[in-house]
Amino acid sequence: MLKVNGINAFYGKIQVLKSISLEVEEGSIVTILGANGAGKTTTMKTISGLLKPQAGSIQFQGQDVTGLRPDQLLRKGVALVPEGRQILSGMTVLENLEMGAYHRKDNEIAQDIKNVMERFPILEERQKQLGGTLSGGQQQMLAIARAILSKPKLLLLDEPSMGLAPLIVADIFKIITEINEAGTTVLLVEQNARQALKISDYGYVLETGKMVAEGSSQKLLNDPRIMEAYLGRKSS
Amino acid sequence: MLAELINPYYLQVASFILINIILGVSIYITLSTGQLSLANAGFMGIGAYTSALLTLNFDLPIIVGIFAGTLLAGLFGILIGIPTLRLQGVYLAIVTLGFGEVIRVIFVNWESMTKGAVGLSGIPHMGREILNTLRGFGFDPKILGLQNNQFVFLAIFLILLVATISIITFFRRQNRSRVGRAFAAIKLDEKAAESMGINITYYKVLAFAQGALVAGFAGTLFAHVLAYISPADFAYHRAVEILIFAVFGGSEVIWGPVFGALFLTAMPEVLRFISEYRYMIYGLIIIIMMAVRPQGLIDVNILNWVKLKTSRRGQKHGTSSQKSM
Amino acid sequence: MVLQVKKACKNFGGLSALSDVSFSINQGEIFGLIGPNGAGKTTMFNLITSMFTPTSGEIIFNEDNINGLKPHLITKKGICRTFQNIRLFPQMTAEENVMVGEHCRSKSGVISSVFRTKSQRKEEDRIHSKANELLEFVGLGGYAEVVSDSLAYGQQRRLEIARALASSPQLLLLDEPAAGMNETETSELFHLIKKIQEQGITVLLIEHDMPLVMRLCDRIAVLNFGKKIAEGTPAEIQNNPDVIEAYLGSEEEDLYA
Amino acid sequence: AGDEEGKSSGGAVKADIGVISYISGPGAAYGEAITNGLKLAQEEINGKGEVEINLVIEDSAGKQDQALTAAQKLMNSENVTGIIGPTLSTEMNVVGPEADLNGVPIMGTSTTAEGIPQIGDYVFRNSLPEALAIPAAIDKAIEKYDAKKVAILYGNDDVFTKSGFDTMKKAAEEKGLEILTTETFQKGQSDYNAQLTKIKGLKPDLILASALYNEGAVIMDQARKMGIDVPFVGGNGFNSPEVINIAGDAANGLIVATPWYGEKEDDKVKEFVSKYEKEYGKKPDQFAAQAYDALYIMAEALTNAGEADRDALRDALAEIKGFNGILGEFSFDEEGDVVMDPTVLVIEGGAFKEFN
Amino acid sequence: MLIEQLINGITLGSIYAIVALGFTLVFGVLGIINMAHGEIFMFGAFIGVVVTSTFKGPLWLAFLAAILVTAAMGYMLERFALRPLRNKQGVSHLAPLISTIGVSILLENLSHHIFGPGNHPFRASFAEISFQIGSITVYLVQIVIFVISVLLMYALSFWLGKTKAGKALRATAENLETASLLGVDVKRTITMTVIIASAMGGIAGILVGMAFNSVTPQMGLSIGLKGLAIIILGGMGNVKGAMAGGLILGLAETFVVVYGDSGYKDAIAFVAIIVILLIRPQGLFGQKISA
Ligand SMILES: Nc1ncnc2c1ncn2[C@@H]1O[C@H](COP(=O)(O)OP(=O)(O)OP(=O)(O)O)[C@@H](O)[C@H]1O
Ligand SMILES: Nc1ncnc2c1ncn2[C@@H]1O[C@H](COP(=O)(O)OP(=O)(O)OP(=O)(O)O)[C@@H](O)[C@H]1O
Ligand SMILES: CC(C)C[C@H](N)C(=O)O
Ligand SMILES: [Mg+2]
Ligand SMILES: [Mg+2]
Repeated sequence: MLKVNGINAFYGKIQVLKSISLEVEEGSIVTILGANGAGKTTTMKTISGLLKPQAGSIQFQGQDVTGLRPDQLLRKGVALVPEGRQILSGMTVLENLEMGAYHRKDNEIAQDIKNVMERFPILEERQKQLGGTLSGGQQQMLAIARAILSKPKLLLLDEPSMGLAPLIVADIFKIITEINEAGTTVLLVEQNARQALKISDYGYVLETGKMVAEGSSQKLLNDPRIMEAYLGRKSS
Repeated sequence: MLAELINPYYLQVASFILINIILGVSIYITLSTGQLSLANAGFMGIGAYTSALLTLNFDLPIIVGIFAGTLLAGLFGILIGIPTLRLQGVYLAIVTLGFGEVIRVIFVNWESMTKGAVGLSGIPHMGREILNTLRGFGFDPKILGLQNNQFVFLAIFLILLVATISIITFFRRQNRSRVGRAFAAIKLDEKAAESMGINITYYKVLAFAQGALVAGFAGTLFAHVLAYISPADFAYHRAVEILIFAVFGGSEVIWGPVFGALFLTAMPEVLRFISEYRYMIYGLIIIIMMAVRPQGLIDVNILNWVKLKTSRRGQKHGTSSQKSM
Repeated sequence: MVLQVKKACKNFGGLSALSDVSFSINQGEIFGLIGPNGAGKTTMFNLITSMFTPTSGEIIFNEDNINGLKPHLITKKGICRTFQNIRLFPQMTAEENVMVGEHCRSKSGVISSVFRTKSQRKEEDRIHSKANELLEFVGLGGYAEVVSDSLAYGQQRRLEIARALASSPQLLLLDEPAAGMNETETSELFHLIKKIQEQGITVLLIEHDMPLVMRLCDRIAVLNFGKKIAEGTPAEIQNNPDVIEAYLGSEEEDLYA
Repeated sequence: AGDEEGKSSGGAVKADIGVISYISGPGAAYGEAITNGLKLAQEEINGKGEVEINLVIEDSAGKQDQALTAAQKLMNSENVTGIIGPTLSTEMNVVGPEADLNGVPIMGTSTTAEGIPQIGDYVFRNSLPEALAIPAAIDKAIEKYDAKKVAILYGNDDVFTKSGFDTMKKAAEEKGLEILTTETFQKGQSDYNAQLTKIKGLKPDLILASALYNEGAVIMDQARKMGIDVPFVGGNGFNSPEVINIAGDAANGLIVATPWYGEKEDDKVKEFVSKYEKEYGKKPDQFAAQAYDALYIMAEALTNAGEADRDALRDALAEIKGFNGILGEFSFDEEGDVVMDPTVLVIEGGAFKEFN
Repeated sequence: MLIEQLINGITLGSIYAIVALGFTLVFGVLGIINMAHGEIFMFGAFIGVVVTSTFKGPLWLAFLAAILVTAAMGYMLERFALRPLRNKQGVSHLAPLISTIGVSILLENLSHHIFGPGNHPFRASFAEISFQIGSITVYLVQIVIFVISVLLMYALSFWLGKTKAGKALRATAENLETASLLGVDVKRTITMTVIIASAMGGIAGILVGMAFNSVTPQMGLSIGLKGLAIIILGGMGNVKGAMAGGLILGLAETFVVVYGDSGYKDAIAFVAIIVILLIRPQGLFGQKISA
């Protein structure tokens, strides 16, 4: 479904991505792992159109989408939950959710909003509150809920569990599997490597802008070399 | 020989450039705490009127007028700085612009004191006063081979030059110190700065008052160089012009407003030959400049580059001091 | 007793973010503050550092009531914090960030700075060397000249800690320092906080990373919906049914063993 | 002018005359009229061959500091023999002392405020001061309408209109008029209804308005629309054919005193008007006329001086007596100020007429 | 007399409000104070003069032309003075402000050259239509101005608050990146907004020309400054606030003349905002958004 081919990305003159390639099969969950600053977020930004690659190409459902703007990509079915939430802080929770469905034209929006509110009851309770005044974790939930509402074919999640309480983290992973089962393909960036690999089919490992390993999640989980080098030892 | 080199026209333009540089620095100081104050034209007016009225009505020496005008402007800076502390960004900009307008309207309406829009003329002229004083000691510009007016403008120019250099030195040093770091921290993130133990009230008011002080000082100089002032000199246009100096030149480093003022004051003079179009061109240049170099003419990178070219290493805390310039 | 929070309440309009929360922290301990999202943890930090004024209640630091004191005075008294959503001074270098942290422990003003008095130069030298020591301490030795904006996330978190330490705090408040870190980085963080404790600094920690919290903290308080539902040692907390129900969950228990 | 061109052997006196004019900015219309008048005169004068004048024109944008730098440039870089301008009295207040100090004769053609020639020996003007014009106009109006109560309206943030107001107020007080109210307006304002409504309620016999024609015309228009039909007395800045263009019928009833009357039965005047209209496509106003005469006065002084020398030019200017130009007979008094009788005009049926 | 003054105040206030709406719209979306708005307004007025007085065209044509021209100017403003600054690294937040100031200087001087300096009469027979109610004369233009301002206010607040496009606009205002991630074509949204705001400026220009028979290249500045004061007064980016602020200011200015000293008329706007902001830093109707 998604094919990334040798992309390079820069911030100013600094090259952050060096010929990254990856592939996401329709219906799967794929995880990108890597230490802080490896370039995970940059990869996500490039795929979602926030950043233009200097070289390489991106294909989505067989179409070349390299260099399209984020709104054009969204219309094709690619949605991103950005790192750091990016809530619309001056708009209410409800308006944030409505914006999630901005590009949709069907008439199930109201129903869908109700559904995500059921999933995240706090959002229903706070629907009139300004997004900016939610707690960190509440904002994270809002960001995910908002992306779900855009009904993407491919959902890009950049560290969705960051700042969430343990119970909710477990919830989030459950929700990701549910969304996936309902037919959405997911590309996931996570520090919570073990859990992420547990729910995903395939994984990539990034190191300072280069892809250094890949394989089925099972294989990565069981590869002690990788687990140690990139994910750290399981704490006692 | 000296006499041929000294053309009062160029000295006159240079004097206005220097006054404008001081004005540019005045807005830069307040900006370096992240506060955009457009009240500096008003402060300039307070300085100018105070000094002019004191020297006109009480025959005080110019130097006393300059001192009093500068201080009074600084005092107003504190008075305005405190209540406007709560305002941010555009709100602050517009309120301070409004303050300037109110000052102007007061100058216009307080006729018994200011003669209203007619303005104050016959203000003691700095250069001519110096000439007269020196004459009292038996000095004649001819001794230096100069005409009277050449001497007058040379004197003004030198005084302004010394004043400008002192002011720039003052603030460069301040920038590289604990005070400068506090300013920068407040500019970048006020809440975080406060949490790190910086008394933001104090430093913001300090910066505001310093800006007012410097603008007031420029105002006193303006009054005694032009010998005539009227409320229109301190209106919206002046406020905006000062802001343009800083942003056009680059508001991150002190050299920005300096070069901005230099360039933008000299440009209309250079463009004199196309008089009718020069303000259109002025507008166009501003637009193009912002599109091409929105950070202004001078920024940290340029300064570093210049440093690199001119000095041959051996500097201890290089980047940190360059940055805060 | 370094810090005592007595019946702290904070309302936002009709919403009660904290109600009647009390706890106290002993000299030299690492105290954990945990609870679900929106429980009021960050709000508690904001009350302690006077970013918000409490609706009611008292906060006592070293016997002094610090309610309503200006934030910078609180830092001066010896409390400093980091932020949940990193708030470094982005265009400053790492070193400069830390130097700003030393503000309240130094004193040269405009005049001495401009005239470069002897004491001012001595103070600057001292600030410099202390800043570099601190960068070394948090493991950012080589990054003094790097603009903080272009540091990686984990490094930024550590830089925030260095900056807070620069104010020589007696009590350090850390808001989710491990967020976004992988396990290797988290374990480095663990050692760093331990080292801080060894220097005699008391730590109040907000964190969702349970393994870290449980290993690090001497005592823990749990907030839920703005109320304190438990307080005790890690072992007590882990087995407290209310906490399990509200926060830890039981399904995935094996993960946090 | 350099020595070489000062006196070309036996022939014409060649001189550079500097001009400081308001060419860009809100008052550019004044500067335009002035430079037009000057250029027309220059062409004629140079055509006659007695003197050869080269005009060096600089813009001041109506600002004192720019007027000053322009003056410095003219005096020091261009070495002009004399200067015409600047346009505004404010500018003259700054430039005058400097020219005087440098010994460069300078002549205002539109500066009407008090105290201009008194700045120094080298400062002159040929523009009719408000102090002469306004009382003359008020006198005639009182006489004709038997006015007792007046309202005054003026722009208080402009030097010229404010000083015009000062003169008006003094004149009104001297004539024993009752001043019902004094209202002000500000630059760039387009709505005068509040002030006019207030004035209307007080029922004055006459409205004294110190305004530039741009604002003045609009004021009359709005006044007439709300039913105020008393006459207006205006000052120098109000005096322009443009008032009729802008306000149309509403301009009827404006009384001004002027040095310049374009409909005068005089050959010189007629010739000037027709030439001007041909050249620039509109009727000359007093500013064009005064500038035109000013250059002729300069030329005569240069001829009399016999050389392009600043001091000689000054002395020759001071000697000018009974000069006969399109403004009528003209002399300088000892201070360099104007000696002449203003004509009082009124707008009737869409044209300026002599007011009797 | 009082009623006449009331009408004067409301007319003036309605004009201020329309101008302020344009400011608010651009500020709301871009967070930029568009200093060129006053000059665009001035161009609108001039187009009106050219069509009605120079070409003797009908009034509706004047409106149409003014809307088209000012809309085009809005496009150019966005395209050449604002867009180049967007998404650029190291842009000072003051840059767009200065850039629009540059545009305002350019436009003011340009209009000197195109239309000539000084006052241009706006003669439309429509402007002469009036009613006599007792001793009071009411001009149709005055009513039209008031009605248009109220309509524009309602249209705008409905658009911003209730429609999808309006929400997209607010999202764009908050955060360009996020809005585009949510599928908003931010470039188009921004361009459209600047165009609409400018066209509103054009409408206001013609109305002023008609009501006061006065059009000059300088008219933009003074009204622009008032407009700024009003959006502050009413709370930035707040449509109803802009309307209320405009009316309050118009009435205040009128009544300063009636009961006070007209010399202070110009200062009223600013004295008012200084006082109000010291009491309510977010403006009369503004909401406080804490970070
Ligand atoms: N706006 C920017 N300008 C300059 N450099 C940047 C910028 N954003 C990121 N970088 C640099 O690019 C590199 C990759 O950053 P990126 O955010 O993609 O990492 P990441 O893998 O997502 O890390 P993390 O786990 O901390 O989120 C880092 O070295 C970072 O410092
Ligand atoms: N300025 C505010 N206005 C209104 N409500 C607020 C404000 N700040 C916080 N809240 C609310 O107060 C509650 C507590 O927020 P707080 O940020 O303290 O939570 P937290 O415990 O830190 O959560 P997290 O772990 O998600 O960061 C939340 O419900 C939040 O929505
Ligand atoms: C152009 C004129 C209106 C100038 C005016 N007469 C003055 O003395 O300033
Ligand atoms: Mg990342
Ligand atoms: Mg929190």
